[in-house]
Amino acid sequence: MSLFWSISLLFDIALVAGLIALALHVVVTRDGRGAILAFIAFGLLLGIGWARLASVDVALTEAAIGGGLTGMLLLRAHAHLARHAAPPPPVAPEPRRWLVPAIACGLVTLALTAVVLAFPQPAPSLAHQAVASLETTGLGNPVTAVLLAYRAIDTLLEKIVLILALVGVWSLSRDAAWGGASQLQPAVVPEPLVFLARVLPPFGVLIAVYEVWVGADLPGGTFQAGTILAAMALLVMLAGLRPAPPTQARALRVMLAGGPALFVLVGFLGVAVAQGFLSYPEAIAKPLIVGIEAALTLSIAGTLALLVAGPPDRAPEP
Amino acid sequence: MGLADAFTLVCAVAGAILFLAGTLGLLRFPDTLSRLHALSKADSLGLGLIVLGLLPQQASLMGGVKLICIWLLAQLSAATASQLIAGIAARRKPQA
Amino acid sequence: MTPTYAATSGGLLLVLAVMLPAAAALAMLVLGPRHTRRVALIALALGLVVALATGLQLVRSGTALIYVIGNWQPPLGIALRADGLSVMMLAVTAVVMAATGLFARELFGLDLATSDGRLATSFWILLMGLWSGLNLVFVSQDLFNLYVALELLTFAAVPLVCLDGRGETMAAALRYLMFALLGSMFYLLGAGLLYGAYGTLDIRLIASAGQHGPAMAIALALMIPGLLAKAALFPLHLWLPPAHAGAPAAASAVLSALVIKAPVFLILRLVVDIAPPGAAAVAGQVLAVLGAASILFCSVMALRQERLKLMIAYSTVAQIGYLFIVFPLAGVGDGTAPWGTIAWTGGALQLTSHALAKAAMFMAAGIVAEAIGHDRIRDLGGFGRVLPLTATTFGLAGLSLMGIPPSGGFIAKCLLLTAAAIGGHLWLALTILAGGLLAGGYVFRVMDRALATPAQPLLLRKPIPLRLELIPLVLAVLAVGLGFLPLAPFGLLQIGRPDIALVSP
Amino acid sequence: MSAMALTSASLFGLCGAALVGIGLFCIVSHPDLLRRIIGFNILGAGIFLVFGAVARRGAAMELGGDPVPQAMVITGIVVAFAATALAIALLRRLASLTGSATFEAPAAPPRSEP
Repeated sequence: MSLFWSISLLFDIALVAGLIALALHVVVTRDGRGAILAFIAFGLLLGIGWARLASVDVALTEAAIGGGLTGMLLLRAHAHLARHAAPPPPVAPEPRRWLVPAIACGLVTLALTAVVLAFPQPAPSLAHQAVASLETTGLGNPVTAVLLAYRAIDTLLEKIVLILALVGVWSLSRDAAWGGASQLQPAVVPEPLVFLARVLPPFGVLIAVYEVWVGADLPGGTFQAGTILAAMALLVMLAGLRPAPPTQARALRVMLAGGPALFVLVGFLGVAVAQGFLSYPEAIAKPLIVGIEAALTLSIAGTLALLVAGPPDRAPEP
Repeated sequence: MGLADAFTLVCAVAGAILFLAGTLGLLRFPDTLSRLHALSKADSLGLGLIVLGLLPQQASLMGGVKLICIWLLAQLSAATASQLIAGIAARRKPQA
Repeated sequence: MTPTYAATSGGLLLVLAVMLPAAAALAMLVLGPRHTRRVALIALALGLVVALATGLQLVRSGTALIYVIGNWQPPLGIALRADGLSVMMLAVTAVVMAATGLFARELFGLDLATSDGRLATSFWILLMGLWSGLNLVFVSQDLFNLYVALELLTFAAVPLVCLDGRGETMAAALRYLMFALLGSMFYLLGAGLLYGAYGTLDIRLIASAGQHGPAMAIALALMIPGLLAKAALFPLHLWLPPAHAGAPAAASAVLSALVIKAPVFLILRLVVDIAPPGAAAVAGQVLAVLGAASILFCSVMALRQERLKLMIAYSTVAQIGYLFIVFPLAGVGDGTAPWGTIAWTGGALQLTSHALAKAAMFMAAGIVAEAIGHDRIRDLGGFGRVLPLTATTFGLAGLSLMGIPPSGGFIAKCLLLTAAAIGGHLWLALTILAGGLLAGGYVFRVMDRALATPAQPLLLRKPIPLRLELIPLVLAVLAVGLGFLPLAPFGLLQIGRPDIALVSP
Repeated sequence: MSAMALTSASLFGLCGAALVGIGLFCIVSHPDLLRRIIGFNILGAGIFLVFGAVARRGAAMELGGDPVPQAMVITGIVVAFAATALAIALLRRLASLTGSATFEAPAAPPRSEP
């Protein structure tokens, strides 16, 4: 037992050291692209960290979003800035410039360390209550129950946040391009990418459906599935197999708003037939929740993919 | 420790060593193509060994199928990524 | 086990206040640009009715409204609760939102070609997002739910700043986004520490916990500065003037009048409702010093601005300062009930009258820029002759900012001054007086231009319809009218305070 | 097992504290705005790890951790991604319009005329 103990502790220490080293590398390196690559590696490593913390739901989300989609956003932004902006002036590394911030940030870390080490023992936890109430929701995965039942309003409003972010990104287009589509396809599409974009999406869709389905009882769910679908959509658009949809298309907008709209409707249905807003009738709680998750998955997939695609830059066809 | 556990241990350790070798190659080899070669060879073989080693540990058939799917998908993405990187390296070479 | 919260009748109104604008935003997305404005105006009308009904319900029952979402009791679930102060905020928000909506309809209507274009359509959707977030900030009892509310505000407010699509406003919006995100992250970090220490994020449950460890102090030390960055209190105000001055007039009105009040409201809840007395007293002192510095420094900055909108934006930072000197004046943290003091009433009145006056002022500035084509104060000589109603609006709103009788701002500052004199806070009394003088300086500078006789008469670039000028005028008259109001309605502020459950757990 | 979970939770909590400091330093001191945006993501990762430590400490009822903070982290990761996307869209537009990707460039005072 003690051998297993020390090996797993050693593994955790190595993981933490790797995370901190990568983060430091991001801060100190002069190479902008190197910093982004280090950050992507950081995201993947962090995914493993979440698995070590026994939060498989979070691990899936972090690996997909933190390592994948964010990395793609950053790399595209880096390429754009290299074309359109003057390189930032090199800053002389005078201690005057970084000493005070470094000390301040160090103090924040110290204070946090003190709090983390002084957390009460035994730790307070809502695990008991979350499990005890699972029966009413018909779910088996307590994280999904928190997201879609106990704290459903957080999830619902967070969907609105995503939509607002997308509206905000769209509002950054030129007036002429507003309502049009964004251009994702590079001038020359490498052949292997086209191959991948033909082969991978069916598997991606299958995995996404599977994630939504098992998410009710096992780790997985609407966020993870939505991210996978978004990645598939981006792959297809990058390879030029399908152009990005114009943002004024009605079908696209219905898909984006559909998930949260259904969520709101079911929420108010609860006022009439259950115990209030966002309360589900016990008999049909599980099918309702899985239905909302399915609609949300499509909305999330669309929103995330379009957030990566950025503001439209081609004028809409009349 | 049963036979299955021993098999797992041997395969996983061998896989991990291959990963280590691949990483060393990535760090030490001089040019993009040979780095790529080391990395993709070692990684696909390493992952294959680890998946193979984990197969006897699965309680259900479904678990085994999932593991093999993971290996296949990783193969697919690794192969594509290698091709893409090699393509870029080939295009850059003449200019350098 | 008795439930933490007992839902009251009318609690569903709080859900409506949050969800109605959110649903409207979704409807706008689906229906497309052509119907956006109509959906917005319907939502504004309904939202006004909801706010009115909430107020009536509160007065009739005399207790705070409570709703438990999905009937999941905290700590597992989330409760909404609106006491007198929250309901006042809901009402002010609804009034300013409705006025902004009408103003924007007229302003965007000036140019039919763009009235369903990028700027107008994005504006309406983002406005609804703002409203939903604001209402949630005023009614939520859960610290993480409040984080989501703050993010709703951030994501709706930042794109509003750069709707005109120029480089300078992009920089202003990006800077705003960075300050706002940093603020949210500090807030979230504090919330995480509190969850680790108390196993809940419900405000009532945390407040009724018996013992407080280091987590509480550190969490407050992270959350309050984070919120200060969002509230733009000196010295974290640098992002505000370019952002608020760069936004379209209708957007500046909501940003200045309402959006920065949300973090102020949250700070108030943290200090008054959660912090243990000792920490609350320290926090109150620090906040008052920063508030006083804000009043003095940013009033001087406002005096030195050459552009009207920048001047108004600096004035916002200065006026926000008054809200922070309320903490020691109301005796927060010394064991008494702050909501019974005259300083508390004065603070609430300052909040209301500033919201109305500042919205009116930004709209007036928007009309000036639209009609004359620029807002350089030096070259505005005689604008009072061509835009008499707008100049009147500016003057009336200015009365309230300066604190000259009769106006809401006068009563507010008078109450604060009295509280400072009674409590022996000489330096705060002097700050209030100096702030009033400085405000007089920057308002008169503009009024002097309005009434001046220019060498050559100002020409209007385009005709301004009467209705457009009337909307800010009504707001300014309301701000002044608050001064005639008997203070009785402010007894409303004491409804639901103290939270009874806290006194007898 | 529980003692091990506790040690591991504290370890990742401390890692979170360190990442918060590093991310914060990147945000306040780095002149390159893209790097600052990465700094926000590192800061966010640190905050989420503090939540993760809190969740892991709350392991009970055969669950590996308290599901409530875990769910909050999932919400938080998605919001952080949306923030990154908005920030990058703003930065790209800023670069297209002004040819600069920093605040340090002498910015002309904003004018209100359209």
